[in-house]
Amino acid sequence: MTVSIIYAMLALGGMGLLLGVGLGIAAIKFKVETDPRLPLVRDALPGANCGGCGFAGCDAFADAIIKGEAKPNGCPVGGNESARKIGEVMGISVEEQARKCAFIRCAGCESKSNFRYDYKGMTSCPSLMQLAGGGSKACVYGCLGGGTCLLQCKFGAISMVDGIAVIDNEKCTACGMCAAACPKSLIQLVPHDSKTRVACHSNDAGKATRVNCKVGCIGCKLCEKNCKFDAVHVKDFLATIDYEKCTQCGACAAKCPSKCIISV
Amino acid sequence: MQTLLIFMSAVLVNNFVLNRFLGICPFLGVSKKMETALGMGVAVIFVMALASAVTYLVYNFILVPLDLNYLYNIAFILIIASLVQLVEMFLKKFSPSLYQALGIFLPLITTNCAVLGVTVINMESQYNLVISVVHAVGAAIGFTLAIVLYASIRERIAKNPIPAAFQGFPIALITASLMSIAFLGFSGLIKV
Amino acid sequence: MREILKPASALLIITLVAAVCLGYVHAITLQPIEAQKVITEKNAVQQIFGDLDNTQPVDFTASDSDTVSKALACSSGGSVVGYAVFAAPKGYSGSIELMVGFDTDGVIKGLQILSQSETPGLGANCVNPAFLDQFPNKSGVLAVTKSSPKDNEIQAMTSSTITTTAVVKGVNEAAAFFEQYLKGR
Amino acid sequence: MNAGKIMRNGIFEENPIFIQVIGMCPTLAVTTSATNGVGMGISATIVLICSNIVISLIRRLVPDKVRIPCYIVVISTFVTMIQFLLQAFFPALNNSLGIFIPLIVVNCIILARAEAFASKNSPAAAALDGVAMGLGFTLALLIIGCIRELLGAGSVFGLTLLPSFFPRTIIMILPPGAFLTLGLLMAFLNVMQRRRGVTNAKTNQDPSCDGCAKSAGCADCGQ
Repeated sequence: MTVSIIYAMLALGGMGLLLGVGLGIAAIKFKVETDPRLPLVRDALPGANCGGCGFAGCDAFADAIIKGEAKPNGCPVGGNESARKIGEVMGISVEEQARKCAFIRCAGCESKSNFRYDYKGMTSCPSLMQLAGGGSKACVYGCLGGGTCLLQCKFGAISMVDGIAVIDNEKCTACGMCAAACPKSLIQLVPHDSKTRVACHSNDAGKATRVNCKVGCIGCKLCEKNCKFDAVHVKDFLATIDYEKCTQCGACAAKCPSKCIISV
Repeated sequence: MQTLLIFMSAVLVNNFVLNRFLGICPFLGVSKKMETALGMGVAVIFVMALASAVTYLVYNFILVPLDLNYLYNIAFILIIASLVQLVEMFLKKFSPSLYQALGIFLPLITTNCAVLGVTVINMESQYNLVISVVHAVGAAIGFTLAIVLYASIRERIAKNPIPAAFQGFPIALITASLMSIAFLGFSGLIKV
Repeated sequence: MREILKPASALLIITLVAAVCLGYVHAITLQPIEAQKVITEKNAVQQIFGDLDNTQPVDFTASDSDTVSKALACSSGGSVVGYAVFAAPKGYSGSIELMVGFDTDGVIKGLQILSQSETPGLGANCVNPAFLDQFPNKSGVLAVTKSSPKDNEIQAMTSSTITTTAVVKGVNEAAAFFEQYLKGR
Repeated sequence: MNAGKIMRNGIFEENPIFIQVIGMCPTLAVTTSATNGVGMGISATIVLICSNIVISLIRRLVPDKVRIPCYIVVISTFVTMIQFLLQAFFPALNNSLGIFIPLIVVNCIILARAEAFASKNSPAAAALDGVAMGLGFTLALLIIGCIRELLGAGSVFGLTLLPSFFPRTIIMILPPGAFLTLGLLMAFLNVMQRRRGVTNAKTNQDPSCDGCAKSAGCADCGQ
């Protein structure tokens, strides 16, 4: 009886010892020297792992900051407050970074735009894109109202109003998840305090846009003529605002015949 | 020919996750994104192949000669746990992003029923060294196939409107049941 | 160096303690498990042949079939009434130990499952009489069908054909063994 | 944590099956009938209690590097010992519970509870947590077992309830049925929780941090 117990002890004990030593050696050989500042930088970040900074998550971004591959103010969600904290931890000066927010360049809600056909069924933007003509809306560039951006937004800043998505300026932390998810790439990060914005993204000719949508940009260039600061330019029948030059005077919005330039 | 049959049956017919019910915890947990699912699959292939080789040697050259067959359970699980710990340290050192993505589910590979299951089945079916490694790799590829397919479906689900009560695990489980029905279709394929 | 010693010694101690516990428990339970095995075998034989006065093992050279492990000649009232052949085919998740009772001219009198580790609820149903009662009064090579069984066929259990085929393979090998060694004894 | 909290934790707040979603392998494989479910639940509870106590006893001696191998050796020793004792001295019990014991070794709940709870609390609390988690596990298995057996074989605990003309959906006994039953049960739980005002986030959107096996070093929970 005792012989089999001794054999058992030898076999199991031997294995235990061997593996224990192996793990001990491996722990030393594979030691990952973690930078002491990493947890500090990591705590300064909001931790939403949203990917707005372009890295796989807050840890990857913190790692990149420590290695100097990324600027501390790269986190749109944390904004200046986390950039300042990281600056203290890293002991480097951090220049202020203007707060941004996302904006959907389409105001063609159901009451204001025409539809080629009436569609009832799966309502997610990627599936709506598969429909004939890229969606049931007459305007090919317009927002389909599928709500995929709404599902992606972790901060509850997006809501559906009369069939299209609308972003709440205050709640939006400019993490960029909605911009990545939108199949029509309508969503653009604009300065938070910019009041006048072009709520259209259509490159169709004026005549076609007028048929498709009551609030579409028809490329009449009135805004460009009336802007004293050369901030508005029309290219391919679509007005775009240069937010550095724009002084929010609102002259273009007043002149726009189809009320396409809105003031938030 | 026999080894090919065993390999194919491990991958498709009695697929370890959808048919033999082994390795469900990581299957449900890690399959939110495709890269992590693939990373998990590769880690499981590596651990299973190594584990089945080592356990075969230990069983036939240490336990059987000393007439300690009853210790197979504890010996196998000790080896698997240490192997997984080694893989964990290896990943932490050489690919931190994958380690970050797998995170919690690496220790769960240790208790992963699939890894221990394959070693016990190899022992019970008295496969020799080559066949047991082939069977293990087949089982691991079956696991990876299932988890990657599953992850691709779950990524699409995240983009579509799901009733509130079903979000998260309920819809994931229902998807898994549909996939399991699909894999049932393979059951008549090979008579092993 | 100390850092290697600490984990190694901890693992060593724990595995040693585990080895001692397991070794001891295994040692004290070895006899009772053997005894249990004999009891289940006797019950199985008793169930098929009714009470017998004695059963002596049949000596035979290692037959070609790897599943047949041993055979008993059962006699009551002085004459041999039948033979109990033990086989252990490989099932879905482990081997299935079964015992087939033949009368003197090779017709199956009964089948008993001694031990199995099939999936509970599916393969494990092979111990139920509903499946076992299909075997008595059949002889020759049996086959498995999913539909209504003819005389030499066994109805497969729902969704566990692998277990059914394994049991039928064991029975066929026992029958072949019977033909080869026990016929006309 | 006081006793009431642990008990409620084990059965409702952090039920291992419905909330933490661990221990899936035996759950889906075994619950083909209510008796199997209860059998598995009881044998798992016994092992869980013993291993929780021993692990919380040795929690300070074990260095962190070999934490998982040591715990797993303890669990596996218990399982093998119980298997032998059952085979030798309790043949009747062995016939009903015997086939479940090897399945317990691959049960994630035991290591998860050992890591998450037993390695941080006193033996008494760990034992109580073992009882609570065991009960939660058995309860969940019982519910799933009843549903699957009722729909699959028209009976519960072996007593046929459904009249014979009612069709038996064999798929419920097969693996797909297991996934489906669990998924629908969890959805039903979400509806119930939603009525009581607990949002989805707490229930089973992601494995809750304090219940999960390695919450210390995990990025999601950020502890």
